[in-house]
Amino acid sequence: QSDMTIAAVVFQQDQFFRTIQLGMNAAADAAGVELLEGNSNSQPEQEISLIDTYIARGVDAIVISPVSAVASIPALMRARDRGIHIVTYNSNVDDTSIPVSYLNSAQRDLGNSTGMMAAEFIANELGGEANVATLGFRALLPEISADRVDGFVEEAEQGNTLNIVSQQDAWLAENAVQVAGDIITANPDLNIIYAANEGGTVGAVQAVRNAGKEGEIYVFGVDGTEQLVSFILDDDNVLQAVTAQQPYVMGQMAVEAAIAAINGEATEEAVIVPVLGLSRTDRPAVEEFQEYLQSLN
Amino acid sequence: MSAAIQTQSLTKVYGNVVALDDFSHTFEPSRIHALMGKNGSGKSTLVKMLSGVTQPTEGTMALDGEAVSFKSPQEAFDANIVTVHQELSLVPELSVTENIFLGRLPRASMLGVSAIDWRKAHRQTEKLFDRMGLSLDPKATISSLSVGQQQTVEIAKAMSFEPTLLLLDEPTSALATKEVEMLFGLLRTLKDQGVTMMYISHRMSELAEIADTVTVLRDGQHVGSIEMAASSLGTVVDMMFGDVARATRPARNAAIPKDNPVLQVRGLTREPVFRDISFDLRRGEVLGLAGMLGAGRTEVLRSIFGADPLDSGEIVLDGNTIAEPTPEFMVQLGLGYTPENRKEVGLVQEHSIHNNLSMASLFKLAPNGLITKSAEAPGVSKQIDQLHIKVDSPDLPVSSLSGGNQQKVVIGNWLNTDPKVMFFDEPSRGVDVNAKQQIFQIIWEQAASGLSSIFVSTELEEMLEVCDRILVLKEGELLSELDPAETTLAELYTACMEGL
Amino acid sequence: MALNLFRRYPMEIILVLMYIYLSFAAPGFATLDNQMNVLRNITMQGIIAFGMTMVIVSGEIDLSVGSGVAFSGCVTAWVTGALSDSIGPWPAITIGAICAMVLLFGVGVFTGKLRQHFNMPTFITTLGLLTVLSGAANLITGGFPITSFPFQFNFLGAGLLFGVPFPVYIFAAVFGFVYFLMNYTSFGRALYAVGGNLEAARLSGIDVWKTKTLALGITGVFTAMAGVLIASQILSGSASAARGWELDVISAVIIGGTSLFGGKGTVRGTLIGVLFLGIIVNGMTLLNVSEYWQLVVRGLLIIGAVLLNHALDSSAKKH
Amino acid sequence: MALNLFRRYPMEIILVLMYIYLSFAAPGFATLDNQMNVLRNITMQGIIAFGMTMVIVSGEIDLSVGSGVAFSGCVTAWVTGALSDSIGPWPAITIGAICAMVLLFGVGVFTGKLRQHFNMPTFITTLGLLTVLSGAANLITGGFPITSFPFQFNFLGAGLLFGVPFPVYIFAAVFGFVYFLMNYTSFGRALYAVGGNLEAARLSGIDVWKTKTLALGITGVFTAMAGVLIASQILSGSASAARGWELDVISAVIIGGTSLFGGKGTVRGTLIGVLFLGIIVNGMTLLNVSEYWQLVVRGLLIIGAVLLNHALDSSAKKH
Ligand SMILES: Nc1ncnc2c1ncn2[C@@H]1O[C@H](COP(=O)(O)OP(=O)(O)OP(=O)(O)O)[C@@H](O)[C@H]1O
Ligand SMILES: Nc1ncnc2c1ncn2[C@@H]1O[C@H](COP(=O)(O)OP(=O)(O)OP(=O)(O)O)[C@@H](O)[C@H]1O
Ligand SMILES: [Mg+2]
Ligand SMILES: [Mg+2]
Repeated sequence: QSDMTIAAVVFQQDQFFRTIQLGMNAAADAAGVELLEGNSNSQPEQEISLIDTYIARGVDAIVISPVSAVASIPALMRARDRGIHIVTYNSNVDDTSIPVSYLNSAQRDLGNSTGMMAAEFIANELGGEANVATLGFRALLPEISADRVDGFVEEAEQGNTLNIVSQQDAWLAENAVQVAGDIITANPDLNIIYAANEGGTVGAVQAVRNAGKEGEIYVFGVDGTEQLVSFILDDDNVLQAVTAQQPYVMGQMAVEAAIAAINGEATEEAVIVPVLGLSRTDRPAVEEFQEYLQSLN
Repeated sequence: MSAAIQTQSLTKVYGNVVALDDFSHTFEPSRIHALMGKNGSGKSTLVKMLSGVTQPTEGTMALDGEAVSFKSPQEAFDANIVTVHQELSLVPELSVTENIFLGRLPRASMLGVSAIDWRKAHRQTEKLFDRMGLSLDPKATISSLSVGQQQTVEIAKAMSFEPTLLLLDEPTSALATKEVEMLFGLLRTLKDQGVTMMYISHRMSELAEIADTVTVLRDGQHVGSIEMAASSLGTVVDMMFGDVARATRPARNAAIPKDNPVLQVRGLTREPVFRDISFDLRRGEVLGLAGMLGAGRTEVLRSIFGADPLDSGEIVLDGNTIAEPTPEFMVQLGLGYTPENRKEVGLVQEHSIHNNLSMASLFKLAPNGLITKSAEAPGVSKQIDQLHIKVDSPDLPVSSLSGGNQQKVVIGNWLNTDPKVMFFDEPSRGVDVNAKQQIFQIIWEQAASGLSSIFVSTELEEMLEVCDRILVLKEGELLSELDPAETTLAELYTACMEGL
Repeated sequence: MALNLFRRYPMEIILVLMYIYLSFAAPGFATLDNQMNVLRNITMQGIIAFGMTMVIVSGEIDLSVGSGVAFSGCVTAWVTGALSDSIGPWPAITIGAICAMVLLFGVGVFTGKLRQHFNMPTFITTLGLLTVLSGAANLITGGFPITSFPFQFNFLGAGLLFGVPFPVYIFAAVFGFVYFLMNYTSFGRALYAVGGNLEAARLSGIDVWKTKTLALGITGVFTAMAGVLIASQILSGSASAARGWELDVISAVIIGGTSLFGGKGTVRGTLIGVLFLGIIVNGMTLLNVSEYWQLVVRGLLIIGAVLLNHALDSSAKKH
Repeated sequence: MALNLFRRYPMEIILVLMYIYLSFAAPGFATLDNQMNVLRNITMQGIIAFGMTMVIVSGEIDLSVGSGVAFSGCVTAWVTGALSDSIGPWPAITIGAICAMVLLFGVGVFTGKLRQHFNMPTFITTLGLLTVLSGAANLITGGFPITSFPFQFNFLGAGLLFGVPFPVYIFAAVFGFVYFLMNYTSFGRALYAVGGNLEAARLSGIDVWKTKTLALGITGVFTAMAGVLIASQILSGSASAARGWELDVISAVIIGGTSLFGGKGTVRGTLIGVLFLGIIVNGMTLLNVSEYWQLVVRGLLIIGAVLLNHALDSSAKKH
């Protein structure tokens, strides 16, 4: 048992961050350090309050997914100036001198990976031309949302003709069901919906099912959760592919990097946690991933 | 001598109601002018225009010969016109001092900024009370005072403006005899100082005592103005109504059985308001509960009805012994209660006359919870007919009715429950002579057909007029029982004041 | 004449005008499909809004419904997960849904009791419950959506029956039920009386607390129903569902002409309010209006609609 | 005696008890650093809460303050960005902040005018504005935080002066200002009169609409001040700041003993309420209470605190 204390901050309550927290806890338990968990609820001022509280509490390191590349700087700088080691994951601050290490699964890669699978699908199944709608989360996290959506479009366009017919925001499942449903109605000749996060993907799939457009509209998404994996394995042919991040691994590595920094060991400035494309066309890989997920719980 | 107030063709129209129609009159200075008229005749409307609360539709007003028009109450204050309105206008959460000096508390410089000087304010209030002979704590919050005390604060507030014109809209409706006398004393002093006053009241008996002139309105029309010294009350009543059929108390078959009372109350106590109250209400009787303001009459009735908790005591209603009365339960046992302040708690003002007339009988109309408008309709039209409620349509909001008619709706609401026992708490408050007589008539008719009731009024003449028997309550204790037939007004008054 | 009609049915007429405008302007708006879409989308908030109408008419408010929806979805999913293996998915779901309804009925009663015995404003109690229920939902799920439902469960929230989404039938049934309650029962009458003048109602022998408490409890049940429907739509119990719904639901009720001060309002008006909000969202999405402009337009339309109601109300009083 | 003291100062005593408990239980709680922290964290919501006290005492409510904070931060940042190059950063920031204050003052006045002329409940107007201002903030920023501030601007929201965070001075000044307003000016007393009995206040010659409108306007200015402070803390204008604050702020005011129905309340009470909420958040974070339990505990504590106030109030009336 060491006497280190590490604060871990997420900015949202969802499956992705929850899994990261699990990974963090595993790493903290393994090393015998105390882990404090906080959630900034995507709000910069709440993040500041958390960081200041952790400074007062005298933690040794803060592992954080900053709410904003710029708005999060002042408070983190205060922490760093107090000798607290900062590790960022998933999102980063513009001032890259602040974190000792930054781990992510390159947001653009997330979009790119799904985009590549979509490019193949469009070429093979749709004759190289598709009407596409996207669901993002601009109002929540503009930078990341744009990275993923643009990354998707960039790759999917390779060798194909894309008509982007609608770009909307919807990141919670029940909201996405509505928005995607409306988009489907507005665009009877829609082929593809890309959703940039987990909730959006679930909602888009359900909306296609609601509209009875299975086999006409295909969904591509982000995140590898049990539900999404089972959607891919479903034979209704709606969800085609997602790109899984490896949140558990990311959480583990982030805490390990923090411990290393506290111990004065060298850390890597930027670590890319690989993403994993999961596609209907590669069923065995999906099943293998499903088993892995089940082993985590 | 210049005229204090002159009105020229003053007219106020609300929608299609002409509240005041072409009123031209000169009110002479340094006198007390009574304004009389039945409910809805336009008295308050005239006062509201003079005090800047509403603006005339047509016509002009002049003060000491100078034309004035007030766009807000503030402008009227600036012209030294002060009003005690019909509805209490105090802020319950604030102190006596603050209510009196609302909007004009004294200031002092605090660190170079002008700030309210609270000590000075309380001192000013004390001085004012000394002058008026009142003993009230300036720091007490209004909500902790009785209605009567609140009314005196209201009048003190008006005095504090040192008005040249004082408008009093039914200042005595919540006052008992003693306070009324105190008020009249104050008014006479003010008159001697040269203040002109307008005085609205439904209490005819006060006219002779305080008024110099009487101006009578009827349905917005100016019927005439007379010198009080040279005329009689009968003249005024004639002017107000044309001819009023004065209700006469029907000869009661003396045999109100003493045994087998419908309501028995034993040892009722709720400290500190009343204690050890015991009495019987006989079948078919109109029992009076007399007392001075704050004697506890309302409290006793509310406690029996279950509206307020009891400390101890026993209630037997029609053979049922009731341990813990609640309004729901008492209503089902056949008890009804018309509260003293109908505006606040007797009616849902925004709702239709129809709904207000069937509010208390819901449980009766809908034994299994289901109800339709047509199931209520018979009861509604029955009460409108029987009580002669003047309505255009039962679907209009009850707030569109005049005070007397509203009071009848309250009574009708209860009669629809087919009550065995009714409590009438101040049913004649703020109601014109005519409506008053109609309400007494209703009470007698119901008594004749078997309803037993308890009647409370602050006006002792009414107690003598209406009741079969009178109990006197003083400071929460039952003191004596009187037979109205053998009691004079003076005796009843003494009984209430001194406990005989 | 036309003006008079407008004065009597302002929201209805605005709704029709919006329909006409969107039919021309918004691609796909006028299709049967899209209309079904709008209907399906408004069902959940609508069901709650009908209950909320009773609560607001009775002079209270319920700010906890958003979390209530999430909470009951999670409860249902959790119970289903726990019991499915032993008693089969459908009985499990049924028991889960009943649990959720009973729990939220209890929460409503709790709110009513605090109001009765401690004079606690329901605004505050339910504001606190908003947080509590959200926390509880998260504790149940542990942060992960619970995906214990069989695929067929999706029918409840998204299936079609005779070409109409299934939840729309539930929506219609709840509307009919509340309409009946408010117009043909003494409970309904009591709601208006209690909201119009509490003391007058009490002194007329109406059990005012039972009335208010029941309204809150029924709204709890409706909230739970909406939660089950949402769970069925997204085939999981999610603690983040329905965040912020309380404000939408209250907006719909007020747009429908119900007075925030109690004593006045109709469930028919609320239906209009719900449709109004539903069509705005649908129409703006179809028109591909940007997220940000949607916020601005939506807020202004809410203010405008209520303003219109009030302006007409006071002009009616003048004439 | 002790009981009597408790009856008079229930929240104060609870606050003290919480302090004592947390000093022992929560690591780091009792340090000066952490106390400064708590103070800094409550300043922004506190400043708004002081204004909100006036609004609620006057019988109204403002649900738009959360978006108002974000909006004014964005306005300030945008103006600073537009003018910095020509007139230098500090004048630009000053002009930006003034713009934000004037705009939100205007929004408050707008709300008041709708209340006056159309009898629009402020609940609804500000509910609509909540959405409108959030949309407007996003439109200004285009969704991306505006980073036009010089680094030194951070001092305003986060710097230390004599060991105390600078915003705490502003917080104290606003408290003093509102305290003075409410107790020693006719405007302040008019707030109570207007909230306690609108008609009586009107008949006493008080300009009731000016009073309410001014309270709303001042709260707008305070909201803008909080927005500028937040912008300084995060050195940018962000449209997602302060989401949901309206409910926290109102909770603090009500916990402080102000009546939601108007006419009753003190700014001293609100200070206690703000501290109470601030300490709960800080204490639970230090105790490493899980996110989800925090929600549950927080909601229950809010209900409990208000319940206590009400229970004592009614027991006081009985004795
Ligand atoms: N604000 C208003 N809107 C519409 N009608 C009104 C309004 N105020 C008064 N009225 C109507 O104007 C008429 C005169 O009312 P007013 O209050 O002056 O009567 P009053 O003589 O004071 O009666 P009371 O003795 O009952 O107080 C009544 O018919 C009343 O209904
Ligand atoms: N809730 C209460 N707590 C303490 N004292 C009260 C309360 N309610 C009334 N009182 C006091 O009890 C006494 C009796 O009041 P009550 O209202 O019954 O008198 P009343 O004879 O009906 O006179 P009126 O109705 O004309 O004011 C008064 O002194 C009053 O101030
Ligand atoms: Mg009058
Ligand atoms: Mg009385």
